Amino acid sequence: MGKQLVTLKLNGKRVEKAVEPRTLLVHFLREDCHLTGAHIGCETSHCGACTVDIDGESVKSCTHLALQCEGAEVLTVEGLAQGAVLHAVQEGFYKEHGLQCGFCTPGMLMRAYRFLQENPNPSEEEIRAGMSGNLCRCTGYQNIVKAVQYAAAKLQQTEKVAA
Amino acid sequence: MNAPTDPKLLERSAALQGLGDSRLRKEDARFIQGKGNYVDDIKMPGMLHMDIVRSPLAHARIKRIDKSEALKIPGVIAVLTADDLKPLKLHWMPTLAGDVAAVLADEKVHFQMQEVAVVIAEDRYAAADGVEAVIVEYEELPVLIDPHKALLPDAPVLREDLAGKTEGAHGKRDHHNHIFTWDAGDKAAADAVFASAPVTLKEHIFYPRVHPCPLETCGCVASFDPVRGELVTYITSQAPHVVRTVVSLLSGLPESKIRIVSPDIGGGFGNKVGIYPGYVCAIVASIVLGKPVKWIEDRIENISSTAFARDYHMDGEIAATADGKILGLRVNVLADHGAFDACADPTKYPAGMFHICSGSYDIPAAYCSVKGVYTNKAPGGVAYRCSFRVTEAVYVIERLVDILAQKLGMDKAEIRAKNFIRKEQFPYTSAFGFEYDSGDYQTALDKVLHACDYKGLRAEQAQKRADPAAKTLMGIGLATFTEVVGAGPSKMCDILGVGMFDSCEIRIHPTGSAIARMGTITQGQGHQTTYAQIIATELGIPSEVIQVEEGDTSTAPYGLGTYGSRSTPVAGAAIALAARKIHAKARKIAAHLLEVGENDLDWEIDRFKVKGDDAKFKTMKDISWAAYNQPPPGLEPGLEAVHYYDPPNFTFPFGIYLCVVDIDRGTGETKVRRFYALDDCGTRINPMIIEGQIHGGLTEGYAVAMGQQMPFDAQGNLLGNTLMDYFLPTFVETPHWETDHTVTPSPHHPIGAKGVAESPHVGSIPTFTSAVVDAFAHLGVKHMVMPHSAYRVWQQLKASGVAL
Amino acid sequence: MEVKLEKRYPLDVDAARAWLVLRDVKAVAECMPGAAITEQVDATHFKGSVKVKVGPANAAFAGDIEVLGLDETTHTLQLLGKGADRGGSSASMNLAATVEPGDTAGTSVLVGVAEVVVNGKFAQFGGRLMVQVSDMLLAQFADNFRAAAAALPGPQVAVAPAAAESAPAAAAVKAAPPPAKVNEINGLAIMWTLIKGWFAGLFGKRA
Amino acid sequence: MIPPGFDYHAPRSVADAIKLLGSLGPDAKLLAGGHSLLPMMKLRFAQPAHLIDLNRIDALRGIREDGNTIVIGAMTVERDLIGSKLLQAKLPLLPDAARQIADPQVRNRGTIGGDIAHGDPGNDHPAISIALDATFVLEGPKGQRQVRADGFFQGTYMTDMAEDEILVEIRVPAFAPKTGSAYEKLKRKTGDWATAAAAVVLRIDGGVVSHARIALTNLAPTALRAVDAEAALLGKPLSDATIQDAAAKAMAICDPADDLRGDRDYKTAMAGQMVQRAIAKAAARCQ
Repeated sequence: MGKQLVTLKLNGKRVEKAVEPRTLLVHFLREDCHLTGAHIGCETSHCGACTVDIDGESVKSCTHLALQCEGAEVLTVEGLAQGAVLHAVQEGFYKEHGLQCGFCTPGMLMRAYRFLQENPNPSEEEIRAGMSGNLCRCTGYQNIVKAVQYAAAKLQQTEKVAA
Repeated sequence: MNAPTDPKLLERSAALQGLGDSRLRKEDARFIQGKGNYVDDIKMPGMLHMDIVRSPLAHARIKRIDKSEALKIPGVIAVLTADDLKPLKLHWMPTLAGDVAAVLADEKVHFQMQEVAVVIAEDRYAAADGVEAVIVEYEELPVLIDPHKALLPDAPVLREDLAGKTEGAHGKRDHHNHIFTWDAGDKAAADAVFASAPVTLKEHIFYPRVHPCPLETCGCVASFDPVRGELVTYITSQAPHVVRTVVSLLSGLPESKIRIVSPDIGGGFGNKVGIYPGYVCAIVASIVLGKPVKWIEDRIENISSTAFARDYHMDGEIAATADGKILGLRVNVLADHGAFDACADPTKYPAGMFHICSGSYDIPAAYCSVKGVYTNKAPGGVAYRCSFRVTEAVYVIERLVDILAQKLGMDKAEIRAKNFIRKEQFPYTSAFGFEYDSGDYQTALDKVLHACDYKGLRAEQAQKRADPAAKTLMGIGLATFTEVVGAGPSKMCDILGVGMFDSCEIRIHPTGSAIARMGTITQGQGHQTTYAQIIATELGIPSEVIQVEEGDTSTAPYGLGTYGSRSTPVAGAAIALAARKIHAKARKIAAHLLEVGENDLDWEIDRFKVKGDDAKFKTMKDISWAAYNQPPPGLEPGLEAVHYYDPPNFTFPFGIYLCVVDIDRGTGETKVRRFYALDDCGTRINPMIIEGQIHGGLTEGYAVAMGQQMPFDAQGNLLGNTLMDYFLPTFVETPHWETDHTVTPSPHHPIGAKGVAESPHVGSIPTFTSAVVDAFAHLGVKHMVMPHSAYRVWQQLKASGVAL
Repeated sequence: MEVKLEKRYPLDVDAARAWLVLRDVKAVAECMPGAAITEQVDATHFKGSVKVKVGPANAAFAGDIEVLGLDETTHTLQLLGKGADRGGSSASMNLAATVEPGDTAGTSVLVGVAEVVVNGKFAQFGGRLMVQVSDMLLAQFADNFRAAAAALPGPQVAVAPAAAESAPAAAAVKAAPPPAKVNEINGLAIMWTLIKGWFAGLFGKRA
Repeated sequence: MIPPGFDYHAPRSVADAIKLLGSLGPDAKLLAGGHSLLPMMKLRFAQPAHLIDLNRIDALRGIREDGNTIVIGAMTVERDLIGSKLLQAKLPLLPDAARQIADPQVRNRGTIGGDIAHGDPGNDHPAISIALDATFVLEGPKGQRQVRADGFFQGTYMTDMAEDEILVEIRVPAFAPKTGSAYEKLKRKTGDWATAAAAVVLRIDGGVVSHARIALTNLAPTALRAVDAEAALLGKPLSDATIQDAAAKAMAICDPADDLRGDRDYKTAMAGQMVQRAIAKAAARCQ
């Protein structure tokens, strides 16, 4: 049960590390790569606080092995902003008071980021369904829905401007 | 303070982002970029990891613990058991409730998942392997789960360590499983009322055991420096200063050598008030090994072993006139405290503020009695998003009032209006002796009934009830509750002998920015944003340049922490008063600079100006500089103040909540069609944050009312301790919330604020029950036991003969 | 977590032979999937172990078995088995097993009444599966038991020769080698299909 | 919650996976989406010495048409079932039901094959497969064999799949015209297993039910096919009475375990409710 090498692209940078096969992705990110944005909330894939983006899909990193990311592109909350410019979902959470203790926030942001690419113009019901893999104990979700709506509007505007 | 109307003044005032401004949160920048600093994010050189061996059994004698296999695992450094802690006298620790609790099980285990041994290893994977390799042999003992059986003569003896102790922290113990009996009110007066009242009723009202379940579990990183003899501990604590005092008392280290830091906290809700064995073991391990030791609970451990809430078995009685005027109240409670009494209440109040159970009503005679017993369950009994035992109290009175209305054939709004403490009665002293500071319940009730078209709802309900083919049952719930928060006056409230004041230290820097340090600790409430707003309004310094720091015992003044909605009522007052000390000095400096007398100055938003001459003024920025540069003769330089605030009274926020539900007659599922929450928390510091707090509290209330429970089987196995079973509603289940408010400031609070975050939890739970029961009221149902899961509600549908 | 089970397993061997197996605790234990007697302490006390494998999950218990009673007239065995895994999760079974004569000659019924108590993580997380898993374990037990009984030599003097003759030739007497004992309860699907197949026909639901 | 140590293998082909499975023996477990197996390992209920990750085998993914049969690779994730235009057109029950499984992130990893092969009575695809008359293609050292969904599930965590086999494909006949379907699932919250669920496929020709498949989730040690309930509908026009009759017949075969979701009575009653609702919904979709 020796260590195995895993090579991946993490927030745009190539990372290569030797890990125990049983290393969970969330521990790999937090312990080996020092990216502590993804949090551990339930450990049974119910809370979504550990959500990251792997090859364009939202994944709960507590139930995923680091070795399964061989060759993958992984994006975490730390890679969401472009330099000093916040991503629209980050801005939305800030502007609409979509967070309180902040513990669920990185997972929420990563899910919202991907969800809005899957569904750029969602209804409230679609947002609630699309975000239903992420738990929050503080906000009651209502402002997170608004935050996602804010980000959706902003992203669409940006697209229009670009076009 | 009168709001200015001049546009220029308005502009200046708005620039401060002071009281009443929906200022965006200062703390968000780090959280939205993954740069929060929670305990598990902390790494230290050479840090070791601790994991805990726990009891699979609820009651058993430990026959043997074999560490040898565990110690063979690569990376495992040490395994500690109670025997290792004994020489240090650390195998037991005092609880906040005057009892003792085992740090590591000493010869026997008292509840499932109790801490039996700890494994310290180089990483958390090795520690987990070590835990699995520790072999523990048990001899099973008879298990006591039902608190109603705790005081039977032949009930199993749980606490052998208390053998022969007939006196507990709260008086006489008359049975080996008896902890205390505590009462309040006037029993004779209440009994007399009940003996002669035209109408009396009695109902057993059970408030199940639940868990606060913040998304971040508990944990710590303890780091003892053997050279300096100093201990630093990062910890998930809602009360770091109290932790420091306890650690000092336990370890013998002086408080000056101990630094406790609560960094970012991922939600607390009462779960992070207690001092847990894991913390103590990590600290001991760090002291013994001379290296930093991290311990982080997993979710199962969190739900199973760290503080639960509620578990009150209440017998409520109400006496009234035939037309619904309440004459008397009696409540008898059997409280299941688990294996150790580790409730976090003010010392003199083993049932917290349960005697707020006369609610918003003018009840002439009242009495309550609470009996605490031991069972083979985890200790706790914390205030889960409420002030101490206030949720239980509000639940019992709101249920009883509903049941009384039903018995008398009265409307539940009407009976409440009839019994409200009237506006002109404030300050009002209740039969239990609380002095309610302020309130205007009728105005608030009218507002809600109007906003929801209560009459229309009742008409719709009548129509639905007349239709036998209707697929749903419609219920309307109402609660008109009053909380008691802001513990508390130190003449009444202390924790381990330390009065429940709170504190603030403010320093104004020469260039006019400021730092404030507090004895509280935010867990999502947004203190860094709101506290600054208080200072901004008091001192005319823009919120943006006011830094708020909390949670570090080495820098912050001593405070009792954040729970029981005490931050705004107590710490918020400390801030205002510290700011006023600075304000007074600033006035002296301004007078000196402007060469006028102090009385010749007017304060205006952010400056002192000479009366009658708008052109002559000094802003706070000017004054700050001068404080360090040219203070008036005889006045010491600098501009800072500390204030320790000991409140003269509690504050009494209130609310009126209305809820409409539709119950599926086929499945028992309850759909919340509408929830309208009007809160009155006095002066509103940041409406955006208040609304957010209310959404969150309502959602936690929904979770408790509709699904949360900690079911034990007869052997004491806790069933349902993962997030698969323990109900945390998602986006999909959570209802849409409507919020509203009235403002009735607290007369004794410096800025009139009362505290808000817990009201929605306290108030919503009886509202949900009221609504669910109301759906069955026409079928003669008076009360239903929480949680109102689809399964439970279906059983009622079946029993009432209306299941499809 | 406590489950009460009442089971009736028809056996295609006569009651006398079935009782020979049942009265031998070692033989009974051998029939339990994954179980073994590791030590006989005295006439009525044994030490043993059980390995249970259900799908991807494993458990290993070690413990004590005590024979509480052995009634030759009613053909009833009463025993108490108690065990724990390394972490101390425990399981116990209080079992009363009786061999009753069957409806037809050469057959019998194994009747078991058991109270099973499970503590620890198996009760906490496996609760929803407990009855189902117990059912599976006992069904495999019955099958092994049947095989063990069938492996014994047939009755020297047939209890009811006439009946025996009228029974289908292969029913009771054929001393075919028993099928291999299932040593661990596992996903051996074919075995399960066999058990389930005729079992489902005889019984609708769990008692 | 940390899983015990194991060796990790990521074969690129089914043949390699089968070879590994054969050589590593019963200590090896197949890793599909991992959302059942990894939590069991974290709880240390499962302690495999080897994990064979099937996620690198491209051949196991994808949805295609083979004549009138829809062929779904066993490692196709729920999300792809939901998004598949082919399934939406030819087997709408699958996207409809998959949407009700777990949550979006889990559906990105959770596979149809894993859900079927795990044999947990709480999983949804077993009943759905039965209702769809699906056939499973299993591949082992001796080659492939095909088994019908109806009969594949034998007990809690027990299926007709041998330890050296891998589920490679799910083959489902496309819906004939005038077929409607529905999956009705009662659950406590998102992410939960069903308290009770029913999958129904119906065809109504000339006002009369000409084809009916009814299967139940989490109401017995395995998914159940409610044959009598189907018979109660066949050859008759749908009415409240026939639907009720079918529901009663479905309830009669339920053998659920008591748990926090409810007791036997409740779950059995909910089976009836879900069957009624699914029939009504499916009937409305028969076009």
